Amino acid sequence: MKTIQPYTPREIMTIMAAREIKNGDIVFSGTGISMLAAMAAKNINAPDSVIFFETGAIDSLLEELPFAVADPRIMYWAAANSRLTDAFATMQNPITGKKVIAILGAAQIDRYGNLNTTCIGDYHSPEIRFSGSGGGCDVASFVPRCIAFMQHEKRKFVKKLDYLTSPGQLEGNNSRQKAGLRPGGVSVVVTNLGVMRFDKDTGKMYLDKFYPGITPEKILENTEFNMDVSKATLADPPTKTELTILREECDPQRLILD
Amino acid sequence: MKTIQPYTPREIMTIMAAREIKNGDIVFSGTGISMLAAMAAKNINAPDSVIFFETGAIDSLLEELPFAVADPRIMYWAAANSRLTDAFATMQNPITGKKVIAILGAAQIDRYGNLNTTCIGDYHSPEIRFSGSGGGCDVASFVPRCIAFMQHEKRKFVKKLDYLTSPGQLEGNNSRQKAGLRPGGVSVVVTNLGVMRFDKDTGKMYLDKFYPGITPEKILENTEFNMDVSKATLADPPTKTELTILREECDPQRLILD
Amino acid sequence: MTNSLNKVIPLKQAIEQYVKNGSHISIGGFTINRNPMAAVYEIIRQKISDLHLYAHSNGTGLDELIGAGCISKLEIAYAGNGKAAPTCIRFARAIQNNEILFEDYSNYMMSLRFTAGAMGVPFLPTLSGFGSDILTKWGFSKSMRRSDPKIVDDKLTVIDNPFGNWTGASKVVLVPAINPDITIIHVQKADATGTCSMQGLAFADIEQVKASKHVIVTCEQLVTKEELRQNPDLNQIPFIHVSAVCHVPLGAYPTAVFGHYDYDSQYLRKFAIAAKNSDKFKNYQNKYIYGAKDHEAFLEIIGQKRIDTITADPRTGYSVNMKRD
Amino acid sequence: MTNSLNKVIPLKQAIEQYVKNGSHISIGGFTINRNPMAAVYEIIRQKISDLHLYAHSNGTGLDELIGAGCISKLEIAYAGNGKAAPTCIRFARAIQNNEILFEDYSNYMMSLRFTAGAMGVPFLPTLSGFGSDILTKWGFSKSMRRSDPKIVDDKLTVIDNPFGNWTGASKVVLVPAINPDITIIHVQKADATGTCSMQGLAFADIEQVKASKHVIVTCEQLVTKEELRQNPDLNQIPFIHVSAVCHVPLGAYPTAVFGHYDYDSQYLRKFAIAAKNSDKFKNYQNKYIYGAKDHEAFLEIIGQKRIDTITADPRTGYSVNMKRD
Repeated sequence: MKTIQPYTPREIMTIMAAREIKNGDIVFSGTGISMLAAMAAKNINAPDSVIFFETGAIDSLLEELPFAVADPRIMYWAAANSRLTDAFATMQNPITGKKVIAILGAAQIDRYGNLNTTCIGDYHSPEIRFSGSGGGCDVASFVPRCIAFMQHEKRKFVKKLDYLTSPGQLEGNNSRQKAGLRPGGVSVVVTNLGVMRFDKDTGKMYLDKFYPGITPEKILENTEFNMDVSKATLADPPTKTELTILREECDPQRLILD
Repeated sequence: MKTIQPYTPREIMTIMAAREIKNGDIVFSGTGISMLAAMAAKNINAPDSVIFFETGAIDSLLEELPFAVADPRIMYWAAANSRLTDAFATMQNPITGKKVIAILGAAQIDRYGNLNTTCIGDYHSPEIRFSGSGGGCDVASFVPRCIAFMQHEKRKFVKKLDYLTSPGQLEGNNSRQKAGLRPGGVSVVVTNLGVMRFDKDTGKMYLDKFYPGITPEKILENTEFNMDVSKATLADPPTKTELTILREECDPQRLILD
Repeated sequence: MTNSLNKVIPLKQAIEQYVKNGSHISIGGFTINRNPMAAVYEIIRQKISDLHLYAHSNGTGLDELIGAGCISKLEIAYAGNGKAAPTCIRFARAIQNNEILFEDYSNYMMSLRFTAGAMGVPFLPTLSGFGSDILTKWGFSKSMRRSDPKIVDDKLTVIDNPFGNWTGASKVVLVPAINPDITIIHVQKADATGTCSMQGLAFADIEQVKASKHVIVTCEQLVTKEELRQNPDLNQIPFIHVSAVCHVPLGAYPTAVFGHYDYDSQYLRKFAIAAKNSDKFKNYQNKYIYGAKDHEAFLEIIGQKRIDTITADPRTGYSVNMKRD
Repeated sequence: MTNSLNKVIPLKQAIEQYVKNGSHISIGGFTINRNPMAAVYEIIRQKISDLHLYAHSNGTGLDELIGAGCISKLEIAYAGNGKAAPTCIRFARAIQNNEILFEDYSNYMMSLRFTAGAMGVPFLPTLSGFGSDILTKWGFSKSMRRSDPKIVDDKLTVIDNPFGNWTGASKVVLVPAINPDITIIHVQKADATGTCSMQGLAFADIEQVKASKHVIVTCEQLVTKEELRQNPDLNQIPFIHVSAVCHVPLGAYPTAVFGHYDYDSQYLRKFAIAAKNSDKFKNYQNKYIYGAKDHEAFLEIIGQKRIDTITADPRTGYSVNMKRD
């Protein structure tokens, strides 16, 4: 039906996320594709962004891709090596926290951008248990902008989370603020099908961009809840420059891209 | 009336305080005579005691006597150099705090061992302003044993403090505990005339020891409040060994002893 | 133990002396880095059980302890083992099979709880978690909490900001202090009195140590007091917090120690594969843990060749271009 | 300012840009150590006034600022200048003469208040001060507090332990966060982006910096980024917290900088003697502060001979056997 795209789903996801990062941003990064997006941004559009880990390293050189946020590779040539408490304070403190953009993953997301990384089924006796919050709940509580990376599937884009690990817009409208949280939480969702954002007033997810070869209908088919797709436009596909830098400078060994 | 003592008031005060320090104690020390008492204890009766400063240095070598708790001399050859918050946490935490004995000075003390290091006269418009609490209030709140060094004068041993900077037994009986404090505060007062302690039940100061050549009556004359002197006995004067070590090993240049 | 005497004892003895059935325990490190693995394996060998583990993001050590049945209660933020197992496998299984009691926090909350313990205060405040199930879903019931004096009566609590809207916060979450009976960490350098120098990220080791009633330190290098005193700024833990020091080179293997060795991704993968199957897991344990009388014997099974592969490059602190599974 | 661009500017410009009449300010160091004195003297030269100073145990810097009339409000734990002046003289005089508004805390309370600011929480708890006048006697009235949005409504507050008797505490004192407009510290090493490495005790400098909206760093040595990146464990302050970097050798003189120079006890004594007498003090200020157009000119008045006397011995970090007044 379509010609084969000159990039993989991982590649377009990485580039879409990288474009969210601005010069001067402090990028809270996990590992895997989130790390790659941070590196792509630094190499393409935000050279003065700063990569930052919850374990306490900041602006690490990253001669090799780390496989965990406690990988010794992040401790080399950092601006500072500190501790967990320091890293989270940097985000909780609005002076520095307002500059942080986080990249998170999750097992489930709901229409308000709340995330579940804890379990499927009953909390006390789950069908599937995941790793738990880690720093996810903290980051989603503290920082103004978070990118959620998700595979776009109905069982992941759900009406009701089995467990609310990391707060987004909670129940929408001003419920986040009423609960005691600062403005923030997941502000953009990047999947293998498109890019979603949240309505400023209602806090509800809407489709912002769909990728070449993907239709809004396909995205709705893979989403359990209703979503406004009326404002959606076709995403600008990754440029040649973006792809070249991503492939040749960020992950030449294709450790994450494959 | 008396033969000249073979030691100075400073020397007997230092030795009396040093005797309060036990092996294994962590000694919270200021500078001046309190530092000398800590060094005397380490050299005479408590070789395994540890000198500790509110600024964050612990077990410093002290090749030279420091003149302030922020003197660079305390940073050399320490077990660790940290920060104010770490030092106070070490005392507030009962696991380590229970091992701490502090040495404090003050402008005024009352019968319950409460200290004033803030001002004489009205707080807002004082006749004399002193340096303020520093870490004094914290230490007196946290640690089980404190030695107060004082010149024994009526204007210093007062019925009512002009300002209560560092809590002792507050108003006596169980008022310290009722206020929210752990057992602790000033437990012994060492002056140029004698050694005072506090009744376990009432929290009131009593005379424990008077120095050779000093009478309980003289001590009462120099104290504004009433004090039980019925249990007082003559202090064992500094021994030859104590004096020799103090003079030859602790302060050979008599920087503090004079 | 505050004194500055020689605290060096064999690891076997340290575990016997300080880790008891039912102890409340914490271990240092983060996921696949600086876990005190030699101590973990010794706890398993000594068949210590009914442990209550406090963890922020423990990985390898946690999953071995759960896999061996040492843990009955767990307070945790994250259980992952790097690329080998994004969710720790025996951990997930134990929860899915109702084999352990557990309660979830965030990493910052757990770090603050250790910090509160280290500071000697009953709680610390945070703005994290409002509206989340971390606040509302408790793993330990009220009645269980009330009946156990070692567990705080409330998981956490929310109060209005007593200073009006100061700093812009209307409410705060208060998380209660943790004071473990025993914390075990693995560090690069320690002296015989227990003063420690860690290289690279400290994670929450310092707070865990200072919060604990007893502390066992295992170290790569047992150095002289004089060596550490030359750089007091690098010594994050002074001896007053430490009960026992055990000299255990490669004591964090198969997790990484910055400046010394990398994680062994091959071993972690082998563990992950075994962990998925009960029989395979028994075989794994019999060969690597119960089949070795101590850490030296364990390392002999691993072999020098594997150790050489993960040995850190002196410039970067990790094994450059190591094949990572 | 979070970016990693070059932030090096002259001290004069940094003070002009970030320290305004009425600013809420904190300065680094402790009594006679690592006070940012060059910055203090520059503030005085620029005749900046109505400053609100937050201090734990500031000494030399504090007394110069008060003596020059720059401070109108002060929150403080301790004002002492070492052996030269166990109580800072101009400080005592300003209070005795009702020239400044002031409020007393303890050192731990002030350190916690900076820490709360650095953590982004409205308060931190402590068990310090119950029953003391620090809790009951407020220097700033309720009405003044209510009318000034930059001052918290309550000096501090006491609450019952919301976790019952957990950790043995029945009550806790809560002390409110401080977020100064500007903090100025002096460090041994900084790079052009603002990453700092302090040697010896850090006092509360790290917390003061992280709590502040803007930060000026003055440094003994302006080093390359590469030099600091070789030891990230020694860099207590990453560049994201820093607004401006000023290269000012001897920038803490007459206070000490571990590893570089000692305090100048002779200068401190001279200051103390002058501070006791208004005319003498004016002469002192005219000669040493207003008489010098900048820190270099000030150091020329001091003279190389005096500097040589206080220069630190490389082994110990201080001036060995220096004659101390």
